[in-house]
Amino acid sequence: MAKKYELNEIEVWDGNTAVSHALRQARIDVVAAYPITPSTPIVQNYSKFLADGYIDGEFIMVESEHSAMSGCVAAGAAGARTATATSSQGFALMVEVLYQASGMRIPVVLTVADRALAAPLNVNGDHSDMYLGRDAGWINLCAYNPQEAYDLTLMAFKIAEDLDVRLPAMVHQDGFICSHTAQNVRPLSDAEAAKFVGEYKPVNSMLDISNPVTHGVQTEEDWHFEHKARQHNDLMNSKNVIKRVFDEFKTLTNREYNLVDNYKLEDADIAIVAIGTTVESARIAADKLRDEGIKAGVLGIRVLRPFPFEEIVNALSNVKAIATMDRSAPGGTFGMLFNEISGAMIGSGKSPIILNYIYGLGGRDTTIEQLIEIYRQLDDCARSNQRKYPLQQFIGLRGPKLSFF
Amino acid sequence: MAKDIKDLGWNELIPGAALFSFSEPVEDVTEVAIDERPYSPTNSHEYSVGDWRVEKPVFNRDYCIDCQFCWVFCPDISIISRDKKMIGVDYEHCKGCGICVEVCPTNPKSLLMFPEHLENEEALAKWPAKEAKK
Amino acid sequence: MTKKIRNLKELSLSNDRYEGANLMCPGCAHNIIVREVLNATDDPVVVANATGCLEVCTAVYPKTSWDTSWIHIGFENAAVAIAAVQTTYETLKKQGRLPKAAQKLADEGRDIKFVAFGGDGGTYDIGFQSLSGAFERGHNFMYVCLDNEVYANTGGQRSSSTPIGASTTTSPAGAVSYGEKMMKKSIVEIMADHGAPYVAQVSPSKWKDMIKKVQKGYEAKGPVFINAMSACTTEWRFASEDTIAVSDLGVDSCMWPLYEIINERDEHGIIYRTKLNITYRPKNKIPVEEYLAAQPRFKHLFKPENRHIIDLLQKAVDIRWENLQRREEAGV
Amino acid sequence: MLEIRWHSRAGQGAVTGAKGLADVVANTGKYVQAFAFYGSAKRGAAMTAYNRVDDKPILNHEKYMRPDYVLVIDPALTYTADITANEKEDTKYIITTHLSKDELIKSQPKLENKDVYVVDCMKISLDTIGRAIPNAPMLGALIKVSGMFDLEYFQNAMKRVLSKFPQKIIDANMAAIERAYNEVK
Repeated sequence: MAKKYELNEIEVWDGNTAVSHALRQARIDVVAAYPITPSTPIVQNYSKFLADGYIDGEFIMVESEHSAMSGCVAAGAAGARTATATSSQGFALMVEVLYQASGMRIPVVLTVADRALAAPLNVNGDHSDMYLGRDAGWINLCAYNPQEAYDLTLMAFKIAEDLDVRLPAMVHQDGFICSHTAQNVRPLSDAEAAKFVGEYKPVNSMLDISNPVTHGVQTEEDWHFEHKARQHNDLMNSKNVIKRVFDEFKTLTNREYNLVDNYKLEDADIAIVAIGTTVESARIAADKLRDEGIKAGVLGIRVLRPFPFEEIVNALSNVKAIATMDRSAPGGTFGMLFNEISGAMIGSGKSPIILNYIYGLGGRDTTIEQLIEIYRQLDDCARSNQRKYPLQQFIGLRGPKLSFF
Repeated sequence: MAKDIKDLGWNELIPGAALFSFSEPVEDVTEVAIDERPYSPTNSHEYSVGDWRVEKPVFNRDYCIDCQFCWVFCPDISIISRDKKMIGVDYEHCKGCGICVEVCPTNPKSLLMFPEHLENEEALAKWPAKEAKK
Repeated sequence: MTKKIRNLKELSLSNDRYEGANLMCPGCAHNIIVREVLNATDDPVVVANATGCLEVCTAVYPKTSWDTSWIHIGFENAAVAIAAVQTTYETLKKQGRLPKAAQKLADEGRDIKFVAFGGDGGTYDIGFQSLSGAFERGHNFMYVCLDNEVYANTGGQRSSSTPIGASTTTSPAGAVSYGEKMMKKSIVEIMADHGAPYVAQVSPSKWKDMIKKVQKGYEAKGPVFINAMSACTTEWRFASEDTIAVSDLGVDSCMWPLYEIINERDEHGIIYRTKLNITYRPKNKIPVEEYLAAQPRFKHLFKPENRHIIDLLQKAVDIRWENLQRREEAGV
Repeated sequence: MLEIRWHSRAGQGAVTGAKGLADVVANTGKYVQAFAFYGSAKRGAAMTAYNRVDDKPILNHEKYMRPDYVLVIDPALTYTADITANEKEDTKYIITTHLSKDELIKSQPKLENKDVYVVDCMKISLDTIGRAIPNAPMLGALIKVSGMFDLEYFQNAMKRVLSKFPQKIIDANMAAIERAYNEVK
């Protein structure tokens, strides 16, 4: 029986430490993992907890991220609660198996310290890996600070393992900017956390030898479409379970989570839409604009998948100009948020001015000053009801200004 | 399963496309003979590949010594053997590869390939005599 | 619990856990191997399968040919998949959370046996990293390579198991080529060098030898590697009824020698002795040519300009056979 | 908001120092942030670490900082690193050196007319801890210069932060903190 870990009411934890404690408290049966910057400390801490007697389950230090995710999928099929952590190139190596996990409906929890993708090689934070996995059929939860990384990791198990969901879930945090930044975190006690997450409920376990099960079949044109439709349907409907778990968590901790994180949007004329730590920095910028009488707000994407279509449209319905902030090289088109926010607004008959800002690649600092400048451009557009700037701009870039359309 | 599988809509599928071998629990499958198992409709045992054959093996009890070579080398679990005795060929699962005939050591062979359309009685009537040692 | 199998009649009492009406080619050796592996024990078995012929032909929705739990994830991860399933078994057993039926059999000393099947593509090539990692970590499972020396599932491309001189779809024989240029990779020795307690090469045609080795594999503590010759009627291009005959030619020519390597380990896992045993000695070691002649994939080697490859193969086989005997004698 | 920038070499404990300080401050009911700039450089490379302290939750995730305090824990960095970057009018500098304040400013003229404090964290850490890990003495100097906490309160708080270490190491760190507290000028 695992030892109880004594925690303070307030801990000063970086995002990785926070996540590793959430994994410890979730009483995972099998963690299969491979180290990669900046998520490495998560698995290091986890193995230290194991070495010190705080964990009952098993830790398999495998030889690649591909094997890490494969091990989690197989252990999950065998009836284990499983989780792992990764970043960047490791995430890329996992991608094949991410699709297997969701298609086989194994509720693996993957904690991601988001990082740029090579080439050129870069160990710092951006959302390239998150964007690479966004169509993999996983639930995607996004944290902006260490407290949220901890909270969302605990909630991820409860959401993913719900019998109406049974889909894998990722918890994202910005590499270094969150994963290596220590801030105040209020943890749950081990007992509270375990009670909240609950006992693991195996479904179609391979080890139930009286009822042999075949996992990972082949389906061809006669069946593949129906299975993918079922999977998509269940992912779309997982919204209800996510909301329920957010509510239960609020009852327990008084910390509130929503599918989208709205900041001063009720009366906003202009808004920044972002993911990750930038959501919080943007609130500071919004407040500075509000000091000048400009009605600025921030929409943070808390749940990237399933995509919170109605919530986004509701929150932005009266906004005149929107900045969609993509921290990933767009690779020949607009950033993902631009496309998806535009689609959501147009699909609901709205036509605000929407601009796309590519920022912060490879950990490039994103300053309050830059965010203020984005609001000023939005304000300019909103006042004149005219799009006065290119649709896509790169910000914080050395050299001549880069923009398109 | 009440409905035939092929009539199921996307909303009726088992998430993850898991398939089950049996329709009720079988505590120790090695204790339960093939004829007595509660196969699920999704077990390939419930299907037939008999139409793959061009020729079929016909079994002649008269010459069989129950050596079980045909049983062990059959790739398709189509040699029916019970209590160490060879009983016959499962034509639902036999693909007509002919291995059983090749490995049969008796003289004449107790399994021989015949055209698919020929009745087994006719085949047995045509059984060749013992071959002289070469 | 080791099943007593003194003769074929006793083996034939086994209730198969692998089903017909799968979609494998008529005469496929994979099926024969799978049956022998599963029927060698009465303990519960759980299987992982790499992508390949066996996988795509036995689990095509909505049909399964497995009467035992089975998982397929990808081409390159069968070893880690079975290792993780086995790890789950260990931890749930320790925590007292095994499903009832598994717990009951475990109490009777009949722990689940964990087996992975992969073709030579999934084993020698794309799955080698996962396999090597799982062996290094020492998980308790048996990996069975269904070695048909070619990517049969995708239409007959060469693998690192393809023998020199074979014509495949990516190393075809032609006006200026005798086919595959490389010697076959020595997977058995490579796996033995991981320190695995038991490694063996088998042929399904020598059923008794094979069953005995598989049983030793089930008994061993740690990762076990079995390399099974899987004569492929489609890609080796022989008639479907000749699977067993061609396999025997492979064994009797010593192209496919039957042997085992045992790393005897103390309680700390230190190997204090490595033993190699040749488990089958052909009464008459037939020329390699006879084995090659039975398979049209080697047909072009009989042209005068390619005969030197036959000589080369014979030489390689003779040297290897000699070396195996020397290792056996020396007890290393 | 109070902002602090540490200049250090990787391995000298600036990150641990920044996190230890954050830990102590957090337990006074304040909100903290501690982070560092990492590259792929290994032990010995110049690096910077940062603290933010505020009475309300810290939402600012920019790396850009106008520090209230600049802590230099490796003597050579006074000359090789851009320690006055983004300084404010009243930025305070606490610098590890064996020199007197006047000698230091003479050797590094860009510190002229600035609020400079000196302390020999290297010697103190070698004398007390036995290794050149100047983070703990720098914390003692910071506490004195900033008046953030009284010495005893801070020492007791640090004892809790260090509680997983052997008593000998805790004692040595306490001695280092105290000496720097008393010696910083």
